[in-house]
Amino acid sequence: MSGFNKVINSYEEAMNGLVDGMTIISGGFGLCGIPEHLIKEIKRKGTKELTIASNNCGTDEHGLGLLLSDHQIKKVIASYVGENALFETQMMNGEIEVDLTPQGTLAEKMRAGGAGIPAFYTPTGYGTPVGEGKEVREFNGRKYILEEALQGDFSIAKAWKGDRHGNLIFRRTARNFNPMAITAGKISVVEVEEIVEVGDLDPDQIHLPGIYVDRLIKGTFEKNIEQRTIRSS
Amino acid sequence: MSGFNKVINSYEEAMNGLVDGMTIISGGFGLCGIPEHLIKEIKRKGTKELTIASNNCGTDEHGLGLLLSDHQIKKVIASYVGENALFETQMMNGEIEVDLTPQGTLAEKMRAGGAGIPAFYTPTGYGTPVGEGKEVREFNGRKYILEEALQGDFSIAKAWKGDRHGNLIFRRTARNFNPMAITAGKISVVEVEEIVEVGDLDPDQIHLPGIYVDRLIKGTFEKNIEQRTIRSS
Amino acid sequence: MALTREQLAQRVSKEFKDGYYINLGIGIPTLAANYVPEDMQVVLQSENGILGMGPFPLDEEVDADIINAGKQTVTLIKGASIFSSSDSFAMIRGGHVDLTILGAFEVDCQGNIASYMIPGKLIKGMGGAMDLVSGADNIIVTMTHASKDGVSKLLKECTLPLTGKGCIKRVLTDLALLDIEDGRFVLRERAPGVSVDEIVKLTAGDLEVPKEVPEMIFET
Amino acid sequence: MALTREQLAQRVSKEFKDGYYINLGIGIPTLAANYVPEDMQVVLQSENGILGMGPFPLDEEVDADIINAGKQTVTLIKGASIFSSSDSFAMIRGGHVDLTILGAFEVDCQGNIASYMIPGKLIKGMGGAMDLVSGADNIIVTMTHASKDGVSKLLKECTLPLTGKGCIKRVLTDLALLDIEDGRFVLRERAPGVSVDEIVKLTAGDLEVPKEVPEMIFET
Repeated sequence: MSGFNKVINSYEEAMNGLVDGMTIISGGFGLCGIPEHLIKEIKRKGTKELTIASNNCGTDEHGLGLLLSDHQIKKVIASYVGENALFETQMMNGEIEVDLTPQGTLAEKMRAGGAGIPAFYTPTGYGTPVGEGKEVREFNGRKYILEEALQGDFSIAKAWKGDRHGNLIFRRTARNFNPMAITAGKISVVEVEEIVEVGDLDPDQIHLPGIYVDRLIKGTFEKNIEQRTIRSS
Repeated sequence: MSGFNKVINSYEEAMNGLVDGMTIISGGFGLCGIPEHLIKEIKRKGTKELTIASNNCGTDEHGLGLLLSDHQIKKVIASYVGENALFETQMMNGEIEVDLTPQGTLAEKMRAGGAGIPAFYTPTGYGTPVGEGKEVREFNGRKYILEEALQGDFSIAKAWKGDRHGNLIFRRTARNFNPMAITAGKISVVEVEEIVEVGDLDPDQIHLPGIYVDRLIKGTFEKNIEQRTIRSS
Repeated sequence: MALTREQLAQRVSKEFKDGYYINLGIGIPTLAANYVPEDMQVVLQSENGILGMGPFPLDEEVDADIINAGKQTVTLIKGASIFSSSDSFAMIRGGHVDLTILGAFEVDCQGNIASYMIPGKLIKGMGGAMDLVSGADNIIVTMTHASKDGVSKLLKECTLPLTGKGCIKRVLTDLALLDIEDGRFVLRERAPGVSVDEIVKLTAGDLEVPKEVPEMIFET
Repeated sequence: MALTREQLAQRVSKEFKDGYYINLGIGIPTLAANYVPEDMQVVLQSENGILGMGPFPLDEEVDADIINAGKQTVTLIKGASIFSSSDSFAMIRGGHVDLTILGAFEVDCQGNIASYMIPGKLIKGMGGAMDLVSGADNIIVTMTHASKDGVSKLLKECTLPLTGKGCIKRVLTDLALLDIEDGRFVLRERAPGVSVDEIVKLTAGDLEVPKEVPEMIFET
């Protein structure tokens, strides 16, 4: 009766099977809602030649940026690469290949990858460098480009609460790319802040059903803030 | 400061603007989660030549089936037309045009209509009558057909709770097609069981943000059951 | 003897594995849920938006807002989740469901299936069946092997409008369990007391008969 | 006098209408949120997944899980909702946001906009900007009219890689408010004390100057 117990107990086990050259789809936006320890485990393993699909590539000190210093990343598929000096340098030097992808297109490509949609048309990027080499088609007098789905060998993500079956709830804007990223990986690994009992989550309020989750691990998070902006009273 | 108050008080106002020949996208699955009173209002208005996109067309006595007796419907886009004798008769006689659409394709067409995706590829229906006349394309060695998005002049739907801003929560399987239907209508009208105060719904638990809702009305529902199946202890 | 509905359901349930997410069609597939072995856990998906569908409710538990894809009132198990139709078919089309079991009017040895209409006679619509057969790798069709008049439903080529093309690999009929491989049916098991000859006679599509075709065994 | 950042924000806010859902880009657009008239309510969308973004938090309210698209800590207003990035861009691409305000390096009189990279110098990425400009009907670009050296950023044809093609209809610079119509800029308003001649000189793209070009009025 262990078929639906997705909980594992070590980060080593969490990233078991990851080898050089694989594609990883990661949740997170900036440093918000990122799978902190899964990224650290990838750094520890030293896996190389990785292709990473993620909205950003972290900062020099945190998140996916950690994988840059040991040159573990071959290619990044991202919408935004600012706030990361090392990344910009490696990109300018041609050490890393970068596929700049509009944020909404990236999110939709991940969703499509998990949803059995191999490709879709979008207005985003038509007539720009993003549209170069892509099919253009007109629907109702407007032009759109064809974008293909994205799938990964692994997906790594962070949620707030999860139960043993892998049912997940995200918290605030830490949701971001996490749900779609999870659906698009052949093996999906999720870090959560809290593991709750099966049945504790209201079926109507589960953000992502457990069917998408292969491995679940409880972590303790730093939650670094990139831009701490406050108002005075 | 009334910009975000979507609540209206009469069904007449709810369907104001609906005229002959329009396309309506409706939520609901069988008789579960259907906008009972909005349908009755359309019957009362007697609007004709309607195109209806909905998973089913109700039964002879309930739901969208009510619009059949006065011949208000010109065309139905649905995945299932069983359990409705009058519908089957009108369809066989050619009084109603029917575009049989696979359930998942119908749901995705509505989502695409609301999401600015004009068309997508799907494996569903390839090599079947559904695929006839549609573009076939191969991705990674598999064949897919092109399906276009669906949009309506109106969408009608039913939710459980809603606040004045139109933020919605659905209950159990009464969710079904309702969220996507709402996003795909130029004017979206939603019936709810309860109107709650703005701020009462947890931002993380809102199923559909109020931006998609134009008109909100409180109703009292019959909730007819098609197949009352029970077990004995 | 042809299998009873219960035996069909029982045999289907032997395809279940611990940890499987399963979509069961209306009828015999649904019955199979009664035969899940005690040391095994499976979770049922209902395409109208449930993962973790439970049995029919007690009389006092009936909730009009909780139905399955056949519009029957059902319950939710602990750990169930609810989602929209587009999310449900994203799950199905995306290949996340481990096993799909559904009925058919006809199948053929090319793996085609016809299950949703009989032109001029019956138009119910495909519902979610077309998505289910194109989304799943692992599909079992349950059906009667032939009509009451002895007309085979396991054909060389389907005569009715197709629900899916080249997607069926395993068929369980009231007479036999067959795989579809390389453009032909392969007879794997026969119903107790049903001879290979009888099956051969009632199978119109190309059929390979291995040397050994064991009888199905049912505990009483 | 060229408009100050505050005046730019103030002028932008005059495009707000009661009941508008608005996406504000980083910088001056964000500042505009401070100038919503008291008798008006607008709701701010942040493309990382908020509808109903509030002001920056008090020191003790800071929550690492609540940030805006600029990665700044923010708050949620009453009635806010949170969603995934795919749902957020479904909302944006689907045209449900009433007004989008964002910055740019260049715009041209064909309605093209360049805002995300300067080859060889600056590659930050487009983030959500490409989706925002293709999803919205109603977009206002806020930018400086020309570089410090007096090189116009309102061009006949953009020189930098485009963010969007033919999608911009209104531009607010530190010198003027302009519409883009039929392949040319049309001067609508000028900053207080800025002459039409000055604007003409600093506009490289085709420019139509109507007889009357009122000065913007700012309450102090």
